[in-house]
Amino acid sequence: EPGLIIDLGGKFDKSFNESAYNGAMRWSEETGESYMETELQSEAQREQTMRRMAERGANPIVVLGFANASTLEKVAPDYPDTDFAIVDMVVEQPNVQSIVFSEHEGSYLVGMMAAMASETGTVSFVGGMDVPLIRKFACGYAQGAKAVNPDITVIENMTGTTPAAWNDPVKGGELVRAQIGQGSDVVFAAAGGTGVGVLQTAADEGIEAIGVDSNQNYLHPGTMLTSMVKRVDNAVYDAFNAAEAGTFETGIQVKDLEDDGVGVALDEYNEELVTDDMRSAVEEAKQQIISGEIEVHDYTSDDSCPV
Amino acid sequence: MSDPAIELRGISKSFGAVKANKDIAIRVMPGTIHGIIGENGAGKSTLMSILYGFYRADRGEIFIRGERTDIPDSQAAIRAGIGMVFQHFKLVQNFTVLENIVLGAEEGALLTTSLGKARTLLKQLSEDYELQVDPDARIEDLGVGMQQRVEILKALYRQADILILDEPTGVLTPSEADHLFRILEGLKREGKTIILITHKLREIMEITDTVSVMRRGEMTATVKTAETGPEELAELMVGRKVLLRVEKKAAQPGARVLEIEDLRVVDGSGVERLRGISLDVRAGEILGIAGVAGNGQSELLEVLGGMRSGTGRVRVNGDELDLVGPRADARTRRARGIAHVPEDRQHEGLIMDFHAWENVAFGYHADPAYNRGLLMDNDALRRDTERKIAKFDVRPADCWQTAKNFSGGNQQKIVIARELERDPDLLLVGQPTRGVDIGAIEFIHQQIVALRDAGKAILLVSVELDEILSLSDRIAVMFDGRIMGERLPSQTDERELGLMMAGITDTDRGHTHAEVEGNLAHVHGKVG
Amino acid sequence: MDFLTIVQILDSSIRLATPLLLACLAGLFSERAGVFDIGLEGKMLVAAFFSAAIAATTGSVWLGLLAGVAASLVFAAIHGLASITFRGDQLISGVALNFLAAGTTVLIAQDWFAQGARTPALTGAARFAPIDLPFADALSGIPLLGPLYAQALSGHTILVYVGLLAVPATWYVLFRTRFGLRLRAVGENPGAVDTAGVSVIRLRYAAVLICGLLCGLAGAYLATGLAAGFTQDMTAGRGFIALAALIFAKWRPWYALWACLLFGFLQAVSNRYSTIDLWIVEIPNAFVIALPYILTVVILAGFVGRATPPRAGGVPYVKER
Amino acid sequence: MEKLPRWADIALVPILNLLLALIVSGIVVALIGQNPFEAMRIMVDGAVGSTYGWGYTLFYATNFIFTGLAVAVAFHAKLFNIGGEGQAQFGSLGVALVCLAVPWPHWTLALPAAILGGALFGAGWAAIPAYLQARRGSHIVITTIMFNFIASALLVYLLVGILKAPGMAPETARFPEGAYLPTARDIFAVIGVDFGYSPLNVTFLVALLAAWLVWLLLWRTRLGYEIRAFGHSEPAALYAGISPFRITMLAMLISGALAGLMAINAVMGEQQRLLQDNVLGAGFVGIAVALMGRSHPVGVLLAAILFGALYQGGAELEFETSVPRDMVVVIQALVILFTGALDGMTRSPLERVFLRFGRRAPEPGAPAE
Ligand SMILES: Nc1ncnc2c1ncn2[C@@H]1O[C@H](COP(=O)(O)OP(=O)(O)OP(=O)(O)O)[C@@H](O)[C@H]1O
Ligand SMILES: Nc1ncnc2c1ncn2[C@@H]1O[C@H](COP(=O)(O)OP(=O)(O)OP(=O)(O)O)[C@@H](O)[C@H]1O
Ligand SMILES: [Mg+2]
Ligand SMILES: [Mg+2]
Repeated sequence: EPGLIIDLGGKFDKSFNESAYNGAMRWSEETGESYMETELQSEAQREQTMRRMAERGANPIVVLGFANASTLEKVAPDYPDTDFAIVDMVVEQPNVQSIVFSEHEGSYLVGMMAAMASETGTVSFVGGMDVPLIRKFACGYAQGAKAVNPDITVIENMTGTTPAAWNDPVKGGELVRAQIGQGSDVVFAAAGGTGVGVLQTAADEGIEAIGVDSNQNYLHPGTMLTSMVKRVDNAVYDAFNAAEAGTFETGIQVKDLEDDGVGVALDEYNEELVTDDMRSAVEEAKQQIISGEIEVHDYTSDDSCPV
Repeated sequence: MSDPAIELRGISKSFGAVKANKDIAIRVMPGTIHGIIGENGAGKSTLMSILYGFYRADRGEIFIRGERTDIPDSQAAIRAGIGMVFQHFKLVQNFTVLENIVLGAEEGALLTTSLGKARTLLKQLSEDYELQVDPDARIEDLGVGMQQRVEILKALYRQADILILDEPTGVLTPSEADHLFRILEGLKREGKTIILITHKLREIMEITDTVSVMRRGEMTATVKTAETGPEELAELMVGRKVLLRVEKKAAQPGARVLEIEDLRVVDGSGVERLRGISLDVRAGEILGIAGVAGNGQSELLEVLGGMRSGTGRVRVNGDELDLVGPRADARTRRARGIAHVPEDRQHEGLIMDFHAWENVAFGYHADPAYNRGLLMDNDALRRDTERKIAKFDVRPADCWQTAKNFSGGNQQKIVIARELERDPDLLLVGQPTRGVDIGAIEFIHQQIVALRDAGKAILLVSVELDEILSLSDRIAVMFDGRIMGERLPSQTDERELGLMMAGITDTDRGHTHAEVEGNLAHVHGKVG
Repeated sequence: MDFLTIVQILDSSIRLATPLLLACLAGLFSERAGVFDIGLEGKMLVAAFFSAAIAATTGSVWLGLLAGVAASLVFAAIHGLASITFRGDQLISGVALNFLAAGTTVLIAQDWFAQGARTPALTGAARFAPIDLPFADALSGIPLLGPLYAQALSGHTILVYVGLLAVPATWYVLFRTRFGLRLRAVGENPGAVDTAGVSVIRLRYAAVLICGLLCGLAGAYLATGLAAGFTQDMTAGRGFIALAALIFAKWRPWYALWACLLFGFLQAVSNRYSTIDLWIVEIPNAFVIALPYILTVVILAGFVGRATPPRAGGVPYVKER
Repeated sequence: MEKLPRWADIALVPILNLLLALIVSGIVVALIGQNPFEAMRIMVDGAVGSTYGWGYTLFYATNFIFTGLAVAVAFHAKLFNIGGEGQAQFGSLGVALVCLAVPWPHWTLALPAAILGGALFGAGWAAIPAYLQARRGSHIVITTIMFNFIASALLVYLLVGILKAPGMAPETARFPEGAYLPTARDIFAVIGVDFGYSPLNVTFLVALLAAWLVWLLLWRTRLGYEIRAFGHSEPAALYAGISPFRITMLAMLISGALAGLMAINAVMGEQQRLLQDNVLGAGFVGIAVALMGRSHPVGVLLAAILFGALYQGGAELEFETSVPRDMVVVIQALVILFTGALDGMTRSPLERVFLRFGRRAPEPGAPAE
């Protein structure tokens, strides 16, 4: 029986965790089997939760988010017969699969769309917790926007420096209001539960917004330009399936544009906002990135952003 | 004959196990002043609080002007025309006089109209009854006498025609009390009925028409004032013949133990409570400090006892005491041979939730005899307690009893035992017999005199003039933070002391400090 | 910092100050009547939850508001029961109610909506819409005052204006009415009120319930005005900041307004800038966030004038020893 | 006159209150569609049904013993210390600094040093509110609440700044191996018993020792005598030459130190690195524990174990059913409400009953302890 530990913010954050949850549900529905699931309430419970899962015999155990890395590093060796998978971070242990995404590439694409949709020449970004991972989003986004319009202004704000930053919709709303005041008319929220407030305020104030992780287009049809989907659901689904089939591999797995690990969400909710130009430009850029023609800088590679 | 203004029948009230009122009956005729006397804790305040609807009686009936009336709350009492001035005033300190007066008796939901009306009425009332107060003054800026007037005005504003005053003179100087009595007589002439609670016989004789005596929750007698005298009342009050004077030999004053020069104390709100006190107390003598409560006696004891700081010079056995700083505390004072029986045993002298044996160490808990290394030697402490309990006849003789479970007199005995047994050079005693009944009073007085006879210096503070007169070898009167003068008990009387307590010195008799010293020398035939 | 930014920060300050202000006035009523209330936080939280939950299920923000106020009133009544009727410790009761709110909101939210500890996002009539004050457009052209009026003051939801109007209303009730006189008296000397023939118990309950009502509004504003739905622990210490503001304001309504605006302003600034540059020193965000708390301590320490609470505050009224 | 016999005051009233709290909690569980008895079973089983359960129960209990004692000591001086949370947070900083400063060769060296660090930092964080209360009369309840917030801001500042380990999470580096405390599992393994994996560690023994020391302090030393006297009556303390300033400071310092010691268990014993939120409300649970335990170390011990079981049982409950762990917070709230604030609700009817059914035989001279 596989296990999934939903991270802080909860499985209905409409974003990162929800995506993972959906993957697990999909697996459960397709196979008709059940899995163990538990939701973290606080930082300090990570260890107890992981261990309890392991003690109960869950295998593999999928944990979500970089914050689990140091705990997993300690727990994994105690359960050599259990496989673990961690999303968003690399943990080098013989029984751990590390799943990382090329968020900068997906962000590049939505950055392009933002720049094309913007009339004011100013677009913005609201991040959750100020960590390199989120800067990676921001940096990809800025690169994409500049690629379309080199003169564009990209405003960037982070919600905070602690995990609480993932779950502060009120502050998210305040930040985007400030950005609107500075002229932004498209905002990209990569902020977990905080993003809900960002998208809501964008809808209230009538500017376009870009969701993250899950496809969030349905939240506010008419103002949701698109979502930068990060297929955590697929990662979880695959891990569960592989374990069942006995093909679970440890080591690093990179999910990028090529294998649809990240991408741009196009559906009936944003049909009206996405022009054909955008569609073709994004498609073209995607191919170029896959082929290596365009190289999107990854912030985490050197902790800096060229734009 | 008309119906009595008030008639109570079979009123009983218990607080937990304490029976404060037992089956009380009383009749008060309209247009009279009816006194109620009784010792502390006799149940006077409880009875009046029941009449005013502040407490509810467990049993009994109330008749107002012949009609049976239920008084479940103060509102009902006010409706029945009853007004009450409580022993402890019920005023809102940071409200103005006017606001206090209309509180609860406002007309309409908005204040402006009520306040305006009240202002006019207040003016009228003040003129009618010599009750001048500034309607816009804040209560906290008024003296007690003024505050009391506000309380009376409150009752009159509510058109009370039955007015209850609970120990109104306890905080007043004799002249303020006289003024109050004139007001009461005026009210009586208007046909109002007044109930006056006090335990001062003199006041009863002076102003009341009839008087009821309470003892231990029971109403022991009701008599016409004209047909009785103080001796009879005193006997009724305490239940047996009262010993008016303490038996004691003449004092043999020795060297000066306590010397105070220009002692000043400023309290937390910046008011100067002691304004330059100078006194001495000699070995083998009791100096009594007389005064109306609140004139600085408490502060004097507290500063000497190390409970608050002050300025000036105080010497004990010639060594100067610190009046401020870390060494101005009670522990250092004890180390200097000063023992202190505080005025308020329940809040200061004892920890009510501690056992008797723990209380016997109170203040002396650092004494090496009670300690063994880092820990306290509880066995030694209990042995010591057993001894003191036996010697001072504390009942029950159980050192595991919690302080609050002893009666008032026995609590006081524990404090006295603790302080006197330290064999101090100087004893500070405040209100040694407050709330203690007569048997215990005699015992405590004897102990104090015995200590004096053992050659110790004693500073006694009491608001009971009787006590001061019978115990002291020398009397100093305090008024408004100053010493008004000193007298020898044999050369003064209650009248003179009363005047001094009101701040009036009779210059004709002109006793200065030096003269009293001189008199003393004359009396004892030697100079200290 | 240009003028437009200042206008925006003020706009944001007003929004963020509103829940503080409502809660602060709530505390003012309660504490002026002698009942200390550190449970403002908890009352706000239940109100936030129930207003969002009912607004989400019925689609009407007004019903939500009612539900939020009702929930807050229930909590206020428990506080009253504990501290007035049973003469328990008011501080302990407040602490307990804060926990009760934190726990029950999550529990009920999870059971009701199964979306983690949150309600569905509110849209349309389930939220308060912004209101444009009269002439906002016309006046916006006037230099300085125009934008201040049109952008900072206008365009908030109704509860913001309720909060602002509650300030003079509170002042009037407290200092110009019979009820206010009695209320203040009962916080200073309940014995005086009792012997004047007025029920201390009833007055204190009235004050505690008004406190509940205002906390209800504060919580409802949080979930249906400021945000669009409930999230776990969404009050995030606002109840305590309101308490801080109350002390800062020395238990006076007008001061309360300024104190709350100041704290709202601090929050708006900390939202916008992650650090604040003060010429020489740079204040890290963590301290900007902690500033209201630090200020409170400084005020309590008496460095900025003494704050004396109502004299009978925190003490249950016991007639019989 | 004592209105209730001692046993009723000390045992009957708290037990009745606890019962009431549990009944109301049961109703809450039933209201959210779960069977309260089944929930109870899961909780009891999860908490004490295995060595694993016991391990966690006692691990949590260790935290609560420290914070409960902290609240209790302050209570005896009539100070309501709501700042346990902040003091424990600050204590955790002290523990972490000690553990990180030196490459500890062995835990027997690291533990005493960490105890010192945790206690000093905890006490330090209590010192300012204590000083303000003693010298300036600032209400300790409000200042300690404010200090909780300030402590957490300070910790955030440090953990995203100078103390942050490489990586994204705001946490310090792991402590050196030599600072790892032996767990119950390690200890039992020595005698050949297989104890389930749990973070229960030697700190539990430190907590027991602390409880005994607190008892000794309060009822056997001069300082304890002075603390209790001051707590009963401040004017009396002045009369006896007990300095209110000194007692307020010392009681709060001891209280803060005890709260700070909690970090030994949580940070050094379990997390082995400093996290931003490492106290997890234990400072507040301490209030409930002290109230339930009537501020007596033995009572605190029992109440702490009860709450430890509640916390562990609650975690299992969440795992087994859809009842969120927050159920425990509700129970905790109800316990505080019924034992702390609504105490009069059970007490006064009981007093009446006891008054009615006569005074009992004179009570034997039972010692207070
Ligand atoms: N509220 C109360 N709760 C418990 N016991 C009380 C209460 N009020 C009074 N008592 C007790 O009832 C008895 C009568 O008290 P009461 O105040 O009526 O006496 P009093 O005659 O007015 O005394 P004093 O002259 O000191 O004012 C005393 O033993 C007192 O301790
Ligand atoms: N407020 C009170 N609450 C509880 N019990 C009280 C209270 N006041 C007095 N008692 C108890 O009532 C009994 C009588 O007390 P009281 O002070 O009237 O004694 P007493 O007969 O005057 O004795 P003594 O002569 O020693 O003063 C004592 O056992 C005392 O413990
Ligand atoms: Mg009386
Ligand atoms: Mg007596």
